[in-house]
Amino acid sequence: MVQDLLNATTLASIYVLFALGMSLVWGTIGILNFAHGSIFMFSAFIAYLVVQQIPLGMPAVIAIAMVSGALIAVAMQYLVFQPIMKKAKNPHAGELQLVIGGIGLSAIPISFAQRSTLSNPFGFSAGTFETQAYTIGGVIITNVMIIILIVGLGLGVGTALWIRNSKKGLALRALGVDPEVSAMMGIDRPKLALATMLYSGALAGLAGALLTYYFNSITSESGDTLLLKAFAIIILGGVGSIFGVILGSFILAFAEFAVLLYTNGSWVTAVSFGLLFLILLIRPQGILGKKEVRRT
Amino acid sequence: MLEVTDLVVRYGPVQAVSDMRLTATPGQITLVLGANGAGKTTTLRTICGLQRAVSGSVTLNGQNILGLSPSRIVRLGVAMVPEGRRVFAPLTVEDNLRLGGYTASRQDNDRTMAEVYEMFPILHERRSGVSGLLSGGEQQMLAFGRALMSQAETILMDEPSMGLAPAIVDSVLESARGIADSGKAVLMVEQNAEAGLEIANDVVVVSRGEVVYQGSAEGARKNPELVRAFLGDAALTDD
Amino acid sequence: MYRSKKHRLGVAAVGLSAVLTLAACSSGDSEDTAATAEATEEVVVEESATEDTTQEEAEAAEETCVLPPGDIKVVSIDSMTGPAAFAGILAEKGADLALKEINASGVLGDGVTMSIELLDDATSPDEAAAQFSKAAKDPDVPVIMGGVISSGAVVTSPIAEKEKVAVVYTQAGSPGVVIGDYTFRYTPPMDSYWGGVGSYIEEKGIKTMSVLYANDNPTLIATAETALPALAADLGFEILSSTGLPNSTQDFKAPISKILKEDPDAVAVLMVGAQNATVVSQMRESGWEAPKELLGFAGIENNFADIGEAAKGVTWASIFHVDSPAQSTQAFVDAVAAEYDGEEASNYTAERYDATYLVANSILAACSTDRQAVRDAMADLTNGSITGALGDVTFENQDARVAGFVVQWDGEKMVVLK
Amino acid sequence: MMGWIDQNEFLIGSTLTVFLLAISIQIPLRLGVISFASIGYYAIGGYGTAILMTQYDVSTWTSVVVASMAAAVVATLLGLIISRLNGLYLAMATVSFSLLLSAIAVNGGSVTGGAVGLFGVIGDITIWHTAGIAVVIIFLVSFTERGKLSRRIDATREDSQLASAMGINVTAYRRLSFPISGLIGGLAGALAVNLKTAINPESVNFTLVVLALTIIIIGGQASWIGALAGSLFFVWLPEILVFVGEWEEVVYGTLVVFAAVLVPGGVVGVFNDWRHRRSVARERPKVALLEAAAGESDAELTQSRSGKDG
Repeated sequence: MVQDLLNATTLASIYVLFALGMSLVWGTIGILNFAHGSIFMFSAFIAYLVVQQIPLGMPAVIAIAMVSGALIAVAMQYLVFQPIMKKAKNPHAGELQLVIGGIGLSAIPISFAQRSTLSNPFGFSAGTFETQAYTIGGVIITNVMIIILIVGLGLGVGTALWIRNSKKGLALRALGVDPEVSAMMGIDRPKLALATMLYSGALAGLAGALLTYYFNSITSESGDTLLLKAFAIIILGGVGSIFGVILGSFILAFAEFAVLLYTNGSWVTAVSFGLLFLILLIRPQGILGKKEVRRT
Repeated sequence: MLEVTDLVVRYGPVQAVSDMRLTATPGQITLVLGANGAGKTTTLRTICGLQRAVSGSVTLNGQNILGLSPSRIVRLGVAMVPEGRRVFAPLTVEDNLRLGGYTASRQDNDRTMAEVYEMFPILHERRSGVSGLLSGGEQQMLAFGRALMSQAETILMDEPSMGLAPAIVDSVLESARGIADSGKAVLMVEQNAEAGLEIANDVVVVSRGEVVYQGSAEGARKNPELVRAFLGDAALTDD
Repeated sequence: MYRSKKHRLGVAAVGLSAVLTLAACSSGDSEDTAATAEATEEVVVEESATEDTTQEEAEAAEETCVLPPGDIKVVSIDSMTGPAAFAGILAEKGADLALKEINASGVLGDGVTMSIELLDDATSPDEAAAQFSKAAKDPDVPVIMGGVISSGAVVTSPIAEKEKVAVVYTQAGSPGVVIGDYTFRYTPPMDSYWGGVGSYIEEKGIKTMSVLYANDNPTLIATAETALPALAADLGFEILSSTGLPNSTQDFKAPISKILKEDPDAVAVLMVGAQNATVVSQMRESGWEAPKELLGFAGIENNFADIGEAAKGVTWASIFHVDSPAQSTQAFVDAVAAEYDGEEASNYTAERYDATYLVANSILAACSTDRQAVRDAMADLTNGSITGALGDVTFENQDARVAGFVVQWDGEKMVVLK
Repeated sequence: MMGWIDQNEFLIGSTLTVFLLAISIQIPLRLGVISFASIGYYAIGGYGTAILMTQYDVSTWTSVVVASMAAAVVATLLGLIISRLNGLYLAMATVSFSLLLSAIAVNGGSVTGGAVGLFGVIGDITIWHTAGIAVVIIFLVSFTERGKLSRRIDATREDSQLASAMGINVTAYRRLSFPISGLIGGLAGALAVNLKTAINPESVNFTLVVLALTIIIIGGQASWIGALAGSLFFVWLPEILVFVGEWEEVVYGTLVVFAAVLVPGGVVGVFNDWRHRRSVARERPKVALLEAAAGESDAELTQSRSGKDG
């Protein structure tokens, strides 16, 4: 039982890492980034390519993935999302345009990685990091799990507190409510958007590297799976709420875990969509979301 | 001092503002009157950088600000109280004020926030409450306070009385007068000509994007027929 | 009619891999097979052996069958991009190699060559169908080779039946693929040979088993839901639980936890792609070590490169192995190594290589590029046993069957257990 | 010509069914409802037809009609229960509705054929029938793109509050869009399963959601011509891109990105903008009046409305 709770918490931390950046970007600068999964995968892929050449340890691999993720995200923002936002006639048209731009973008790295790996799984086995399992009171925990728990929950709570208490965090929340009035307040939206994308990309890279360590290998398509779950998590918790991401991640992870433990498992995909559908019917603003949040 | 000269703004092929001329002077309220669609809001939006102009100039104390980004313009000292107040509804009153002071220093913020609370005690009372739950009048006060927080010397107000109960309109416009009296230059767009003229120093009447009358508010008050003629004319296009 | 070409084929194959000869000669009787098996060892013997059996007939036929000079265009639809590209690209290497051998041998006749127009379905059923229907409506295409994805094959098979053109698939292990006279499959469905691990199960004294399978992959479903229960009934072991998971599952801690509580002797892992590596390594992290067993399925080795040591001891049944004792397989393995820079041959390459020979042999046997004649010849050829890169292959209703090997991952590669 | 049609029957058939699916998404979209439930309707139409034809030996056309009607009924119910939502929230709810149906398809046992799906759906619908149905739907849809109805639809989308003020029953319009969308989406699925003879969960998953969305946005949201242009483009793109071989996906992604950034109105939008500019230039005086009437904050609306008036 303790083991199951620990495992489910680890899964929740993974979800937090992935969904955090996505929620931040959607809830503040209003970009529902369909390419987030691609950034996640491709950052890990770049780290994999480097590790194939030079056997590196975990910190270096994570650093490479984070820098890659940040650069890809910034490039996407600069080349695609920002121009779309600038041109959008109204926020509603812009929203869809951004989604489409993200869809197009996501196809590119996936295709490159597929070509290169022939869709075979890839991982960091060429690196120097070794997974170690420890047994404490009958509960098995690995060093990767410990890192994921600390990093995932730490970054989740840290980001949430930062958004809640810092000046820039306040500015981001304001952007999420009303970009135009935010601009009247002197908030430089394009600059802040670029910074947010950079952070979100770095988080995606971090998640990519840690997940590859945790699962031992991922494939070019791994990001898409998480993307759909992240939608559920973000809406579950409430768009724009970072604590909501943590809550949503836990709910989804524990719900999936319960389904897998107590049923024959085949309905597990339906859990995320079912939860998503249900929450939208009952409480569309999400569990922690505020009703007035403008971005719909 | 804010000066707008020969401003032309278009939405695609539609000319929204043509040859607009305005001035806003410290300590004074310049009232812009005109029917719906006359180009008033567009003018304000252009001044604070939200809308691009085709030609003309907007200067602040002689320095050109036309074409700068909104955030740059706030820093130079022009703040906006937008139409419909548009407070950040899910955020607290205090967070709204802090956002108003986004470009200002911490000391300025602390000082101005105290002043705002003094001016609008109700805001202090509800400072940790969600601003979306304030009444219309309270939200308007918050929008004023938010603009003041930026330390801007010029404040643009877009229809501050819109949607408010008649009883509150007077007190809101009184506050606007108070802001001007504290030395700010106020450029106010109003539909409620009568109430607006009570507090304004100068008045500009626009119709179909053009200035059709310009003069002192006092003069207009003394000769209401004059203004009504223009407003009536402009109002006709509404149908 | 098709028998008449035996002689030509036999002679031509001398300088070649034995596959062509064997495929053509083995029209079903065991004597033929025995003779040709001998033949692979010694070229001279082989030639005479072939002549012995069919000399008269062959000589008579020699005169009658001459394919008109020119290029015979066969269309191949395969997944060269997209998630199934790893299989498609390897498969096409087999087709290319076979084609090169066939054309170099001149076996098709003077001035007759065969070529393959390769169309990429991008792992999309719709694209597969679009290309297939185009090829099927082109009367100049005598026969089609079909792609690796089942979801594409179930759509293209009715087109083949409707347009009356033979199609040979490799992979595409789903039901609904081999549906009539014109559909052939050169990859045995996994559930037909998975039972090969039965001996291993008995040897290890496995009494209880838990199964983890991908519930959205037809092949793996069939293996988990049909082949395994049948095997369990046969050998008398018990399946404690069978957990079907969708391909979106990434973390397997929950089902693993469930299985650990059941404490079976063996766990069968029948997942897709990277999931296998994750399951196996998470099992190991949870302390699943010998004598507890892990069983897998054909092709699982492609996912083990990154977990290496953790997958050591995973055992499964495979239709192909480079260390297979079969002469024909060894000839093929050498040919692949020679052609592709020392590359190790894979099952995908082997299947398509054999399928390409089947196509060429059918055209030769029919002595025509007429669709109906080619399909009839192919039906006749697959009526018996064909020996090739996959070793001895028989067919059940135009669907391949092989005995298979029990193989195991030794930490770096797969090795044959027996 | 006939030879070419014969050879490309599958692609033409795909274009038509994808077009119907796109129309099914476009109808609510024109009212400002971003709904991907059409994928679910498509699944209901497709699976319904396949189940009726292969398991109950119902005739082809009866199956198609019954399955499409079933999709319309489900759509109506869905429209009622998610009527509170709008924007991307509604989009998400409809995506999850569609993917839930896909999960049901996987777990449906012998009824849906599980992961293998259903195959051997051989009916007597030809490409000409499909084309005929598409033409009828184009004919009906084109009615909504002209005159008063078109203006009402545009107003509902661009500014629902203003539309309500103008006396348009926004809720009724939006609610009505669901059964219509459901019927057309179900029809698309029913015809597609007859074309492909098979249906499986993979063919109604998230990829189809993405494809449908890109078709509408790239083609153009405002008119059936946009849906048709998008369908043609995306169904035939792989054919056109054969020469780029393995880089097809990269080229596809890049094209989509370019379209999203450079032509927000879609391919058809570009054409309309050009036509629009010409008509506006001719109608300048009228425009100014209308602009003043509509209020400057709604300049966009004014612009499109005046363009159509002129």
